[in-house]
Amino acid sequence: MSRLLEMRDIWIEGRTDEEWIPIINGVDLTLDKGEVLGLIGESGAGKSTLGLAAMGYTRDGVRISKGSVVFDGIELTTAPARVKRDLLGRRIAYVAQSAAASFNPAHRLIDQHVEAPVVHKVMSREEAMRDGIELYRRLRLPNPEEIGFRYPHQVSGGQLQRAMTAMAMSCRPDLIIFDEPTTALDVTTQIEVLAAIRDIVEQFDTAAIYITHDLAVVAQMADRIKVLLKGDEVEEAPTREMLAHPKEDYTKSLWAVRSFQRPQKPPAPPDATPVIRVDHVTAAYGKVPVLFDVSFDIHAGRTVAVVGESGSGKSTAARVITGLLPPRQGQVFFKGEPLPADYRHRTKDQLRQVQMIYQMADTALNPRKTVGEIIGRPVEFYLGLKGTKKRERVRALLDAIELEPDEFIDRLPGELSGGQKQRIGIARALAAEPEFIICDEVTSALDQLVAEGILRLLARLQDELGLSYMFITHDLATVRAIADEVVVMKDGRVVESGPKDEMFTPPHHPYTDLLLSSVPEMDPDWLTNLLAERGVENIGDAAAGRM
Amino acid sequence: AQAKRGGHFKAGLSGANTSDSWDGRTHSDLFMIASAQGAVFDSLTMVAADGTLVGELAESWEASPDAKVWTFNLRKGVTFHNGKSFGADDVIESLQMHVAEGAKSAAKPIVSAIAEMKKLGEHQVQFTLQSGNADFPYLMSDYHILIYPAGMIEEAIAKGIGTGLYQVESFDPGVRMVAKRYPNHYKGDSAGFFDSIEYIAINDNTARMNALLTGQVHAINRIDFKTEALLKANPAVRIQEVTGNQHYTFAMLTDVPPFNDVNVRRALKYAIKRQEMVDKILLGHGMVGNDHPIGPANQYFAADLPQLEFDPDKSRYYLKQAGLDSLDIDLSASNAAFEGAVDAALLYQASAKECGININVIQEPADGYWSNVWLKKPFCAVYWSGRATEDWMFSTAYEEGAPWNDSQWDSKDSARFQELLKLARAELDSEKRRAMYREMQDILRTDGGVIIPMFANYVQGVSNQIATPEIIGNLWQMDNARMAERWWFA
Amino acid sequence: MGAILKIIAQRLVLGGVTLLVVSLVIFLAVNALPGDFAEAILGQGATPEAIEAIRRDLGLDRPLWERYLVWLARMLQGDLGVSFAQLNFQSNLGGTQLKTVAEQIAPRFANTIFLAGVTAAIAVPVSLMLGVLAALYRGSIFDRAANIFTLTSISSPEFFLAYILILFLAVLNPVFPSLSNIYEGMSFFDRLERTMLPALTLTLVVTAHMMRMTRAAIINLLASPYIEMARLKGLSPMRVIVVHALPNALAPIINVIALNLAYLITGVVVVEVVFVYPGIGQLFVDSVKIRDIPVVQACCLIFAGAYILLNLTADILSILSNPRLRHPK
Amino acid sequence: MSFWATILLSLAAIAVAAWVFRWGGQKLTNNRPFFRDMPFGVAFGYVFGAVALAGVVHLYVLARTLPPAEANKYFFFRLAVEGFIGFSIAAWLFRAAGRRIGTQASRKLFRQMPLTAAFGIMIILAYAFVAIFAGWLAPYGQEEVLGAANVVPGGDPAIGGDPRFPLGTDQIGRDILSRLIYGAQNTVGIAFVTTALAFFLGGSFGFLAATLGGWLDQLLSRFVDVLMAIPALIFALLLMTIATVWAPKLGIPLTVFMVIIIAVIDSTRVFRLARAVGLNIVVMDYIEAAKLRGEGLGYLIFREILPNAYAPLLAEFGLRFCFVFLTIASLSFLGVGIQPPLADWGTMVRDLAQFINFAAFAPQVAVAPLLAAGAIALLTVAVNFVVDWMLQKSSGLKE
Ligand SMILES: Nc1ncnc2c1ncn2[C@@H]1O[C@H](COP(=O)(O)OP(=O)(O)OP(=O)(O)O)[C@@H](O)[C@H]1O
Ligand SMILES: Nc1ncnc2c1ncn2[C@@H]1O[C@H](COP(=O)(O)OP(=O)(O)OP(=O)(O)O)[C@@H](O)[C@H]1O
Ligand SMILES: [Mg+2]
Ligand SMILES: [Mg+2]
Repeated sequence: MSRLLEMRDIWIEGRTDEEWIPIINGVDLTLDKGEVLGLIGESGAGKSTLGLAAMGYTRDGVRISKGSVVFDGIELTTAPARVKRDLLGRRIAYVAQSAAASFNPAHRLIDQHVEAPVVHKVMSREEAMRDGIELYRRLRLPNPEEIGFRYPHQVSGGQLQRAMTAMAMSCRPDLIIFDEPTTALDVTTQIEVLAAIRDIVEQFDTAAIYITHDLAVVAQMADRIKVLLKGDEVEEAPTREMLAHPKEDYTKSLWAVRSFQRPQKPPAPPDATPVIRVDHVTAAYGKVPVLFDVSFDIHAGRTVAVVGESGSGKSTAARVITGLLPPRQGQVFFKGEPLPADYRHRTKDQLRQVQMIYQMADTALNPRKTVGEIIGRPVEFYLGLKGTKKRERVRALLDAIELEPDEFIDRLPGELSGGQKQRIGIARALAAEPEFIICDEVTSALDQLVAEGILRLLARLQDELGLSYMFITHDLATVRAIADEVVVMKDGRVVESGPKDEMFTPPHHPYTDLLLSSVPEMDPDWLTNLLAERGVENIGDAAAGRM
Repeated sequence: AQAKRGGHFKAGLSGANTSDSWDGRTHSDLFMIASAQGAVFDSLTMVAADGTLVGELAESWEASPDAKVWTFNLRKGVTFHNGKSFGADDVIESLQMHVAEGAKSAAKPIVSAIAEMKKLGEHQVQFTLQSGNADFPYLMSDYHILIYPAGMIEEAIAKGIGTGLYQVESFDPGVRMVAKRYPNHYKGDSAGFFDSIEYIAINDNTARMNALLTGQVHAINRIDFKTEALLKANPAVRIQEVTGNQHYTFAMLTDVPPFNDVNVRRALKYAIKRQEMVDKILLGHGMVGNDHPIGPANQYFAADLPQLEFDPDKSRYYLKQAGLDSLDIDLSASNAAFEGAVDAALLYQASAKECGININVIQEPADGYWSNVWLKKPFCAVYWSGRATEDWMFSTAYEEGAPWNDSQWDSKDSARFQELLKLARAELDSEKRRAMYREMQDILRTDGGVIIPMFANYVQGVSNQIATPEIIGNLWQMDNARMAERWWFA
Repeated sequence: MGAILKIIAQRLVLGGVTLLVVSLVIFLAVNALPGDFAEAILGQGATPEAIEAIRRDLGLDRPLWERYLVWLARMLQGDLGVSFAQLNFQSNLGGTQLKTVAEQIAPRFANTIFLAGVTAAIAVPVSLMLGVLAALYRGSIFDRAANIFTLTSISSPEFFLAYILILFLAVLNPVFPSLSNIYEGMSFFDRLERTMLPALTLTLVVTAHMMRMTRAAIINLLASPYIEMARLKGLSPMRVIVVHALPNALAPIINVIALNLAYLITGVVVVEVVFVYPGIGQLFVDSVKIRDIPVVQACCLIFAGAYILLNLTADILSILSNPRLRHPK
Repeated sequence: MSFWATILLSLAAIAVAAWVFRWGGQKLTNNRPFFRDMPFGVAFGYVFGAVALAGVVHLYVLARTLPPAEANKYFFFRLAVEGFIGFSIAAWLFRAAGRRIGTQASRKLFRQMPLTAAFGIMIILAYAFVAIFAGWLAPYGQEEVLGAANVVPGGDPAIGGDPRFPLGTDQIGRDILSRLIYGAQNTVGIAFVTTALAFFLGGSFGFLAATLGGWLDQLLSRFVDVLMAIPALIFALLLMTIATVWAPKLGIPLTVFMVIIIAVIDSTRVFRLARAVGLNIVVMDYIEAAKLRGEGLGYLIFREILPNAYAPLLAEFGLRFCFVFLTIASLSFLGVGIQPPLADWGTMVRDLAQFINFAAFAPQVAVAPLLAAGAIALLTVAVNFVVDWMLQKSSGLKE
């Protein structure tokens, strides 16, 4: 095999406030023709930066300070801009994390597709179009003749991701950089895209760097895996070897994140009054109906996980419970008492009893208030504590969420990490001393390690304070870890519900089954087996059906 | 120098308005006066640059001994710009439009004094007046009284059809007027030397000045006194300055205390520094006033009357005569009265203080000044453009019962004055009139209810490309608004 | 497409209502002006009888609401009425040689549009070009110089810019005439020459705004993933900006252009005064001076109408420039 | 025609020079990336800039060396160049000083500051100083009537000047320099008060509309639409004319009316911004959290929304201030703004503007009106520079 890409001792730095901070510290990377390298690491490890550096490209405010990048004999770090431009798009292509954001909303897909071949004079416009349609067909996009003439917003996320792969292929490059191409997708959609990418890369024998933070995914795609941690290389090995025998501690810990598992609590006695009862609720945004006859109970001290794909109405159910969206029909009961439909009509105490933790900790905390103020407000508002008493209580709460009070109490949200922000959100909810907390995808924006810490914290608090949780998520691993009961939603309806153990043992509702089987596993052959099991056509159909 | 024919004359003039039209009854400011009476239309008579009265559409006129019946012999062979020939009917109809039902003409008082108009022949008309008036031919030179073609006055007003030296080419109200020389004019080679003229409306002082200095126009009116020194230093233009009848006054209502006391009025007359006003408000471009409205442009101007001066002692004396130690009065002023009126009032305030008179200057809003302040507030600043004849001036602003009698001056104040006014009006003997008018000026000077501290000059700028006669008319700005008739390219 | 039509219809109705309220506000404001036409036109000659006579003739003695309703009814029939000045002559003449307000305003408005057009023809391309270049070479000397220059020009009072231009281009170097009294029958080039100084002044005033918006809108987008994608396709920087950034930055740019065009029509009183340009602003100020309510009203309606219409156009163009709305799912 | 021909020819010459420049650069520096990757347009820009700079220097030299009569033509050019250089140096020194003196934070601020922003801050401080100490700085009082009226600016007795009054005196003999200095106090002070009032009005209503939404929002927004559809200057002109009657009747100074009128008209723009900013904040989860907590309207607006809206509002304050300032100047210029005897720059420009016409042979006299107008421009430029920098800082764009 011949060497396609050779990166030697790459040092990259990024600028913040007039200072250059190292991002990549002396990493080597080599790639042969037709080979797929998996690049893995937690968020901020420098994966994207390294992947882009392989194209001789750096983002604004980032520079390659040292090292060489040789692509097929051409030194990219010192090459003239013209030479680099000639390579980009033609011989090296890029597939971005979010296809929805990376397609220009102002142009049709096919126009963006043919741009590279036409500009690089590889093909004429007509040829490129014909070729594009052919690629769409190969990537099993529905209506390949017609779909290119749509605008990006008229195409679903999974399809866009495939269209982007087609676009990267348009000049038949020697190397493609895939930067987390499936991270933004649902598990069910992810399978289709993964299959399509693997297919096409094999067909054209293209070399690729596949960036992801999901080990199970990279296991399906890569021949070799390289692990990054904060800009340093941790280890590199062929896939199967790496999976079987990780050498470094960090790698091992990556393998181990799914370890947290809480035993399921026994179901509540049938005659117990649930803390929250959602009773035949139908709700709509204006004229658009979103929830149809949804009912479920949440009992004291239990965690009910609500799962379902994006847009299935999970958050809407939460809004109905909090009173932000008064339902059309049905009612919500708190400990047997009906709650007024509109939060504005609820008493202070009713408001206090139902608290909420948000998915995006960034927008959930007022960036101009210190941690002390954020947590202190509900303490003062609901419990009437002032002065030192309030401060004591805030410190106690910070202790409870395992943050050092002295260090954090005067910080602004901007000075906290994602996990710390989420903890502050939890503390704010706890400060009201509620009985019931809604957690809306509280871990989905976090890294696995951090997310696990949050889950453990929530579990501990539940045990100590006897809280009830409604836990909204689309991640089945999380459900497995924390739930007592599960409610599966699809298109605004409850498809299936029951205790967790029941739900995870067959027979399932077909939708639940699809959800469960789509979660990637660490086995390198998992995808191959699954595809064989479901049948390739099946996936194409599923894709077509999603339009 | 000998006048030459030719050229396109451009003047930048102020006083234009979007509501301007060729209707002489509405004319009040320079732009339309210069365009209408000064170029496109003619009147029966005209005041020459030296102040004498000459015929325009009238060739000659004679009066009955009591000055009641006036016969005008009209010029023959005159045609309007549309070809219609001029005759007695045109005169009668043009005069009648000022007194027509519902008409709002500033010349209404003049025309309504005519009891009867008679056409004696195709080119002769006879006017019988309500009472004798020796100045009647003068009144016929009023810029409102233009001669239109009979039977088509409406059309003439719409299109600007007159008998004047220039024929309208285009007229854009508030913007521009262009006219070309009417070929067969009865004034022939003696007047109207330009091939064509263009009057451009420039109300903004700076822009007007700029237009002159950059050669975009040949003449402008109303030069700001401030820049005069600089303008003089510029070799390409020259400044014309004439003293006319334009005067600025402070009028008191003589029927309202304390102004009904002649001693108070006298005290006030001695408490003002006239020269300072001329120096500071007019920057020297004017003449001190002597508390009567007759100026150097008038025939019977009494230059020999002793000049009133600032005199605190006399002022205090008269104040004492009035039985007062001090006096507190309000003086209303606004720059709508005249440019610098507020400053003038402040100067008056300062000088009066030295005489124990406290003047409280009230700055009135400019809007509605003439309807809300003038004739209503007991003491206020006023502007008068002056009149061509003494009688005209007096009967407008000093005759008992006249609507614009802004000091409510009547026979209670001076029966002699009102009597003289009537006598002089009907007197045809010039020397007798002179004596009578002198006495009237003196009465106003000593007892009158109007303080007239200054006469303002007309200051205008002319490019050196333009030649003018030696004598420049001082009755109105811009050579009595007749530059199109009298000036030529050097 | 139906959705867009509906939005447009909605905006049009809203614009109409706004116009109506504007007309009421203006009517009240103009009537609250001290004095009235009669007093203003008579000046020193304002005797009570004369004032009464004129007021009666013009219907100024009628109650306020009645006058408004009559005016409104006429206007809805497309009749802007006759100016008081003209009506005043009418009673003099009893005749029919009347110019309606519409006839009076039309040439002035045409002049204003001409000035706005000339200015826009210079300013819009220049500012777009400068904006794109500044975005392309952001941080360079060129960008900074353009920034300083435009900030300075937008910060200066209009009359200052006007006088500076007069100073340099008319007084010190007589390149253009400082008097912009254009009139009917002037040849196009004469007109253009005379309009040059006011147009340049206004260009200086509006360019900054448009250029900075263009630059900011483009730079805003430069951080977006699809621009990175375009770069990674090996496109030239110019192509990236023109083909990929500009179309997505259109909405704010169109808006700021519309705002500035509206300004060119409605906000140029000062420039018209300085250059003696016979535009609608001058007419308006003159008419306010003599309290000629029909003209003032009509001018205000034109101003408000132009503003609303331009904003509406900008809205519609922004909608049309947004493929999400142009091609709904 | 030759004018355009000259321009075309010079452009062509510059194009050729640009090509030579790039080619030469590549050869001489052995293809250094700077020259190697230089697009032609950039090369053109460099040469064009160099030519322009050379032109400036040439004209400046002319201005300094020609006999006075001819140099008159370049007088203002010279003034502009000297002013530019002078201000640049002053700003640079000011920034250098700021980097050395002051607290840790202020020094850091000065280190990051571009020269334009330093210039802006310097000018604003200078104006504040002049405004506060006007009474002490001005040689005469603003209403003091001195002996000589209408002294021509420039101090040249030959054309009617007087060295005691370098900028001349006005109509009734008040010193123009003193009035210029007092103008800082009046104009700036009034503009500041007006802007503050506009912000108070527009900000409160804007946030209220954003938070409450519904019919109140609709009502306020439509009302603002109506006000905005009427051109600001013209509306102000109309209302000021009305106010001229009411002011004396009510015994309230006209200036108070002006402040209120401009503030109300201007608050519509603030309203729009505040509402837009507010709407962006209102959709944040922390607002939802506060609402669900049961917080009142006051707390929402003042404790949750306002602190997050400071940055855009502050920047807008700067821009609005300039706008108000210019509106007041324009109104004064048109004759209905700040009333005498208060000194104010807009009025001064109008009164002195005629002197500009004489710039060709007596350039000194044209300085006075330009100085008044320039005083307005300088402050707005300064404020804009600072605002620009603040916006850039807060938007976090790395450029
Ligand atoms: N333009 C930039 N300027 C300065 N620092 C940057 C810039 N872009 C990225 N960084 C820093 O570089 C580091 C690595 O970023 P990079 O995007 O490569 O991470 P990643 O591994 O791809 O993470 P993710 O999984 O979140 O995409 C981060 O700490 C980030 O803060
Ligand atoms: N404010 C809103 N107005 C109108 N429609 C809305 C609104 N919010 C959500 N929807 C629609 O309601 C449906 C359900 O949305 P919801 O947010 O409950 O989904 P979800 O299951 O929480 O999805 P996700 O996992 O993406 O958060 C979606 O189709 C969404 O487009
Ligand atoms: Mg990344
Ligand atoms: Mg959700």
